[in-house]
Amino acid sequence: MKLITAIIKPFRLDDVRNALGEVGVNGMTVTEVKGFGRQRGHTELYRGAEYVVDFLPKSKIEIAVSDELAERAVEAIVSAARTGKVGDGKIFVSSIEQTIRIRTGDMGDSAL
Amino acid sequence: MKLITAIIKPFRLDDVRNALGEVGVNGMTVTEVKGFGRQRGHTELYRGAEYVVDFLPKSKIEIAVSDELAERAVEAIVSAARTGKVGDGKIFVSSIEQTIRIRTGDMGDSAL
Amino acid sequence: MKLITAIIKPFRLDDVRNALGEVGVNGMTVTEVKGFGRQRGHTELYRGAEYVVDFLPKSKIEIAVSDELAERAVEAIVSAARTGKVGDGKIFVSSIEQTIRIRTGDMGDSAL
Amino acid sequence: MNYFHRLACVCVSLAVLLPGIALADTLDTGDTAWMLTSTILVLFMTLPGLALFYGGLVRTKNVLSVLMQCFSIACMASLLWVIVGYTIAFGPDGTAYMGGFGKAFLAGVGEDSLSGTYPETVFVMFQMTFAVITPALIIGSFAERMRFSSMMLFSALWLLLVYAPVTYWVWGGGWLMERGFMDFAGGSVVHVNAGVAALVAAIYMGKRKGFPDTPMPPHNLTMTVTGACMLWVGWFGFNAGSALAANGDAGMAMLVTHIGAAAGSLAWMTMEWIRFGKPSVLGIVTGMVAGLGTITPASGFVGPMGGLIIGLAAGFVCFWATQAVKRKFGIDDSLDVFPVHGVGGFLGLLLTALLANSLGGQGFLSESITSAGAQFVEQLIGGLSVALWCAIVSFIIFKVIDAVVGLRVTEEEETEGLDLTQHDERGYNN
Amino acid sequence: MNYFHRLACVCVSLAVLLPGIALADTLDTGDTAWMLTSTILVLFMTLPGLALFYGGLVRTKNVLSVLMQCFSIACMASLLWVIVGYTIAFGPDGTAYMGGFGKAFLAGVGEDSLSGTYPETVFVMFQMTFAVITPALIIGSFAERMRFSSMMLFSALWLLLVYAPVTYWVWGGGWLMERGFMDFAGGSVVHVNAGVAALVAAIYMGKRKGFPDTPMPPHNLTMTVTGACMLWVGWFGFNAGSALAANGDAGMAMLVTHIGAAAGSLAWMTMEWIRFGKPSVLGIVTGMVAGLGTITPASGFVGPMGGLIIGLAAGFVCFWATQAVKRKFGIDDSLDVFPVHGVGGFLGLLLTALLANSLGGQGFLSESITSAGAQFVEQLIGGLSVALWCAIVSFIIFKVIDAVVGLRVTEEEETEGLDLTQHDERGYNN
Amino acid sequence: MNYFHRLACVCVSLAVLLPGIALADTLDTGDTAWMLTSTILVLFMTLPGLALFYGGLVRTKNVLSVLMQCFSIACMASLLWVIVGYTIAFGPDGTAYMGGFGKAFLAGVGEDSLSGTYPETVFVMFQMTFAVITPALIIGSFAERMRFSSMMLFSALWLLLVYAPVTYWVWGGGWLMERGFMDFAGGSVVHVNAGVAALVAAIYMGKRKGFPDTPMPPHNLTMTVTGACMLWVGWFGFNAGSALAANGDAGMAMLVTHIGAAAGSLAWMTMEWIRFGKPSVLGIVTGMVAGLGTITPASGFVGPMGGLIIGLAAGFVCFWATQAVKRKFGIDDSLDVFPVHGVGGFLGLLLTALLANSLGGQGFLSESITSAGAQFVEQLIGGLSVALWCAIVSFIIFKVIDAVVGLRVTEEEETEGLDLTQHDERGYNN
Ligand SMILES: Nc1ncnc2c1ncn2[C@@H]1O[C@H](COP(=O)(O)OP(=O)(O)O)[C@@H](O)[C@H]1O
Ligand SMILES: Nc1ncnc2c1ncn2[C@@H]1O[C@H](COP(=O)(O)OP(=O)(O)O)[C@@H](O)[C@H]1O
Ligand SMILES: Nc1ncnc2c1ncn2[C@@H]1O[C@H](COP(=O)(O)OP(=O)(O)O)[C@@H](O)[C@H]1O
Repeated sequence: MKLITAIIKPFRLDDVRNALGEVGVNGMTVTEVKGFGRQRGHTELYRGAEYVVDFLPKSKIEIAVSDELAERAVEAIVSAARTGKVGDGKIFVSSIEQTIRIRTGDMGDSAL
Repeated sequence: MKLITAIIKPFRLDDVRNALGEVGVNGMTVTEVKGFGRQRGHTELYRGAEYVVDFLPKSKIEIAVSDELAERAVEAIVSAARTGKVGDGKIFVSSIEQTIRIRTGDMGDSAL
Repeated sequence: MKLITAIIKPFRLDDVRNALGEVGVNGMTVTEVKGFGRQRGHTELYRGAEYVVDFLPKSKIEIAVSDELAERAVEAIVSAARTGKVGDGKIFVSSIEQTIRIRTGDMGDSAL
Repeated sequence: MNYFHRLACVCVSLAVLLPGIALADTLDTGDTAWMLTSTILVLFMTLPGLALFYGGLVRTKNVLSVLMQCFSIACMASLLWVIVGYTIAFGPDGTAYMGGFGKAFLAGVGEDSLSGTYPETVFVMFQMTFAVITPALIIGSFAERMRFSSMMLFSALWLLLVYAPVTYWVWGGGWLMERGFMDFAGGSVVHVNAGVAALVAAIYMGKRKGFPDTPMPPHNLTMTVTGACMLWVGWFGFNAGSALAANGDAGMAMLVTHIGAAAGSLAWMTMEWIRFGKPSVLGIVTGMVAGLGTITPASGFVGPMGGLIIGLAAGFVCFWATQAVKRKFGIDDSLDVFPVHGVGGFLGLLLTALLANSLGGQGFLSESITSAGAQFVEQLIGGLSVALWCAIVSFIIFKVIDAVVGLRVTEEEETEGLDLTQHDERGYNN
Repeated sequence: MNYFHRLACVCVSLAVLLPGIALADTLDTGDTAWMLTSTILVLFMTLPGLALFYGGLVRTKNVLSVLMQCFSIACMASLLWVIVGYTIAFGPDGTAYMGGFGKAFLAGVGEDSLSGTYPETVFVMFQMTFAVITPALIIGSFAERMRFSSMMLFSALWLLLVYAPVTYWVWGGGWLMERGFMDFAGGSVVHVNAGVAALVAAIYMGKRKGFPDTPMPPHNLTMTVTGACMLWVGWFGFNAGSALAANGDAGMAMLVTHIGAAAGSLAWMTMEWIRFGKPSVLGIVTGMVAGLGTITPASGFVGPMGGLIIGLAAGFVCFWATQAVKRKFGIDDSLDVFPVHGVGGFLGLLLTALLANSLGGQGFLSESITSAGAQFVEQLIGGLSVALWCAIVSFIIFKVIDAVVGLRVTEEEETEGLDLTQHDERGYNN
Repeated sequence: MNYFHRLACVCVSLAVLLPGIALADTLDTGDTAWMLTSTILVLFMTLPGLALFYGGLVRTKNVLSVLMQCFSIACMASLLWVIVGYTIAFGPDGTAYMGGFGKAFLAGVGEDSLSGTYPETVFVMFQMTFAVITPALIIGSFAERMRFSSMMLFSALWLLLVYAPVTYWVWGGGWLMERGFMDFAGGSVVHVNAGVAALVAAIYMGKRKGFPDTPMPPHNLTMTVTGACMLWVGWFGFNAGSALAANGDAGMAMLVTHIGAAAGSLAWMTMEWIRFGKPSVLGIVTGMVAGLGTITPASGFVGPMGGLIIGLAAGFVCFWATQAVKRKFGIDDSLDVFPVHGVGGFLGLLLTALLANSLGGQGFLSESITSAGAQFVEQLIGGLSVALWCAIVSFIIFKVIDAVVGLRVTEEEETEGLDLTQHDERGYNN
């Protein structure tokens, strides 16, 4: 099994979820994170005190998928999250050794 | 070493922490996340505008443990987090190559 | 490629970001998390009801780096995040199989 | 002075209803205390009342823009009122359609000038607070997508071209007042006016990106409820203050206003409970605003049972109107200004005619009108005239600003939010 | 008219204390202005004051339910007051235990009706705001676990069966008033009443799931402090408004009320500092509420030094009571309504007897009672009678509702929170 | 009684400006109603107004400490005022520099004592609210780093050694009042006083850890805007209440106060727009406070156009001063108390001299001063004397406290935040 971690622009989240649903991924876990990268942050001004905010709000999506599904899932994310502008984010793929569904104790692919 | 990632129902967090303590896991990192899966979300209504909220609040627990402890830790989580209702969550196990304790520079199992 | 996950004290975040920048890491993703470990929490008192809060606010930094850079990145984090007091946090290193830059579709090290 | 002459007419007809209260040309400290307090209450309705009510309803990324709009309108409208608004609305020697310019820059308004039994300075201020809240109400319809500078321009022009003249028509001695149109505290001047401008704005500006598919839930309902409560308490300044004295008229206005608010709230709550299965706090406070907006024109004329009927009617009708505007017509009047204020205000104008001389109501304002039917026609004429003038002029103002500087932020700015793109700041920092 | 007769008795005895203020049958604009203002202030105490005070103390998932309960009680109690509550409490031709029904639906309360020197409409409204806040206070004890519909039922029945009759006993001309029981602004009517009902509710409903092991810290103390401050400023309407005139009595009531609040705050802060090592903001504002609740019955009778003593006593005693209820008795009175309001109100009733005619106090209300000891006994009788009636009737109401429709949400609903399960909405959307 | 003698002088000179208002020794219910209301409004400015205004500006970890400081100062200053502050400021038989001790513990202040046309109890309370807000204003400068106990000590000593005597100088019959120094509602007593103490505090305490490199953005600007709005509405009690009657003077004070606030807001907004490209909500509300602080000393003397000029000047000058203190001098006056209140208050004192007898202003307070130039000199003398006394005594107080118990929290406590380290509680729990 693979763990796909995608950092995306928050307003693309619904599209990504739908795209993943279409390729058969029906579970995911989302975290609100702050990202730092090439995309320029913004400047905030409070009574003349200037703060450069480099960290931008991003959504991190984590999905565990079977090995077969991994590639299609990545493609779905890329196409749904892409705006073409800097800051669209990254996808990291790593492997998971075991998965357990807490409710049933199911293990492996059937736990997904 | 293993990294155990568990997505659980937030109100089970204290029980899971206690159960882990009993098997000897005394460190963990918790993130508030939103989960999407089989469990049905709810509907919110604002002046007649209806929003279906599919993402449910979950707690994500991450624990790094030595290989020997991994199995017992997973069992502890499963038994403490289980309510038997849909949405109880998942556990993912993957391997960590290295662990460092920042304060001391300790590495490996002794850093846990 | 490696995924370096560091749990640090929140007020060291800016220093860690700068230190990472100096060794050539220019992208990272940060999550606000709650940590449980050796560091003692605090007690909160509300009208005589006493709550021991064991979970302390921490920042989790995730950076994907090429294998070569990994060691230097870890060192940079350690030296910038260390205060020498309990609770400075941990670093976990694991391997990533694939990285994709959503904007361009670039893969591997060039996606970082 | 023409204006005082006209005001006197009102006073006389009111005096009939208030035996035992002598008309005085000297300052009464009790009336002055109450009018000072009422003025403060109405300002409190906008700052922070309305600002919070609206601010809680938008998304986090736009909350400051809403507060900023309410606040800057309050400042700008205040200065415009001093400079020329007051004299357009209440200036001496006016025509049937607007006041004369004799009080521009408050010329002649000194420490000793009286307006009835209290200082004219206080009358200027009291009316100013109405001139502040009315354009501020409108912003709810185009929230989350208008450029700040265009919003300022619109509000300034609207105040001078719509609000001030209409005030003159209804309260300053203009043609509607002469005909016997009854609007005690602003059903037409404030609510129909703001509601219609809001509808025009919503249609002209178009929908927010994502409406109605993307959920845009209120980011902080506790803020909205707080604002709603402040509107409620402040509204006593609005309605009971419109008695312009601390007397039985003010007391009855307070009572019926309160009953209207409570009844509107419970009616809306009931509708939600029946229709959606659960009552909501956003629903009940919206019903409250509907009840208050609807009782406003009637608040000096009807009795307690009249207030009850008006409140209940407000809850039912405005609930239905809100559903309709959003679902049937698909108009993105973001914070439902038209169905609540426009529809409510109009409903109140009509019900005033029906309830003013029954169920303990105080009878008719104008002696020339003697039947509820005739008054009903006057109310229709008045309400429609205000709505029409407001719609046309608002449309023209939007058209002109759009052509000259543009109304709407770019799509990217809308996505990022107005707080950062218009004001370089954010509401909340972790 | 019986009621006016009885009111006159009070006025006469008050008049003894206020030489130089003539009793008048005509409207006084100053008194009217102050009573209009006081009414608004007391409504402000509930909406948004109490709603925010309580709302901040619960967990995020229940914040709207608390706001909703305060708001809907305010609406419902207002209408019930108009329909029948007012006449039970102040109606003409009553017995020793309740008023007559002559003023049901406010029959005969017109624009010209006076209550002393100000409109009766304002008296109706002023008393209505007390009828609003008292049931709203109770909800703090069963917060986070009661069904919304049952809460509405309970509040309605309690208002009519407990609040309105007790008001008649104490202020409307009933048996306690006849005996010379002293309660200036509601120590018994409001605070003992609400506190005792809260205790009954907490015991009857049982603990929240997880109490006392699971931490249930206030989700937003800034909201609680904001509400507390609003309670403080609004309380001047409550106490100084209970002078029913803008005179020296109102002034002294304001002064001692303020001193009581400040002293209660500092006393509680000191106790925390000594006992726990650090003073907290939740502590100081709780002390403030205790000080205010305790000074309430005494606020028209004692002098500044009496206010100081009462405030300090309130801080110490209610601090101790709060610890005891929670720790010793293990009762989950969620927001500490009983130890603060019940205990504080009762303490204030007793201290009134001791301090009314010493340290600059204004002496005794009733001429038939001439010693502090005798008055103390009257205060005990009054306080206990109210507590007993309230306890018994509240218990019966709970019993009946529980049997008919059930009181408590399911365990699952409690876990998910009342906001979503009762109202389909959430307080905050990131 | 010396004090009444002196007060009478003021009244007489005011009476010249207010023909038709007879001076009375009997209670006027209208004046009483207004003074009760004004008192409540000024308390509302501190609780919750200022508390929220300041609370929103600090970081999350310190929000409760700010609320706690405002709240506990309010309580402590109230009791100190009753005990000895009032008699220092307004006691009979005083010297040129402080009042006599005849009114310690409010001796002789009974229900019937009058202060002009309203109860002396209300005068005590009205002045108390000023004694509450002034030390509370100061805390903005040392926010986020002072120990709670030291803050309490400082505030208590400062109240008695600086605030109370200065009040006597300016309003109680002291040497500045005798010279003809004009400060209607507290430009010197409140704003210069608080501003200078704030500057001394900021310099003495040193910068917050990380200033100015680490961003310390306001944690919740909606809270700040809410507080700002409450300050605005409450300020009418401050300024129009300072007329001490519900009359034309109060009306004009309300009008010019409002104009000053609106003009200050728009001026600051304009400066930001020009200088930084975007107007901000924090900017506009800061301009409002600057406008209000600056109009305060002038609010009973100038006319509407004077108010406009003062408001605009306030916005421009205080904007510039805020930049300067922070950027040029690198002083960490955390919430900009000195540049807004100190500079604004002083500016207002000077402009009072220039605008009091022009543009519809009401002329000079003192008959012995007949030219704007001479008055300008008096204003300079008065303003500088207050600033000097305040600076010296504040410095000594800090020095002493620092030596005896220490002023600042440890570095670790500063990092963790004052809420947890000083009060064992947190503002928000998820
Ligand atoms: N090396 C990295 N490790 C972890 N996260 C990264 C890394 N680089 C970028 N990110 C995340 O991806 C987001 C987008 O990256 P950025 O460089 O701004 O744009 P792009 O992905 O279009 O090149 C960042 O905000 C950050 O959250
Ligand atoms: N494939 C997945 N990848 C990552 N997280 C998942 C995945 N499937 C489910 N989850 C997480 O687990 C939670 C529970 O899953 P759900 O399908 O609702 O119930 P259950 O685990 O009982 O089958 C989800 O809310 C989500 O956070
Ligand atoms: N086994 C673990 N797995 C995951 N996170 C851990 C683990 N142990 C500690 N942590 C994280 O590291 C933080 C610091 O650990 P702690 O034991 O308090 O201090 P130190 O790292 O100095 O020994 C914790 O708050 C927690 O977030």
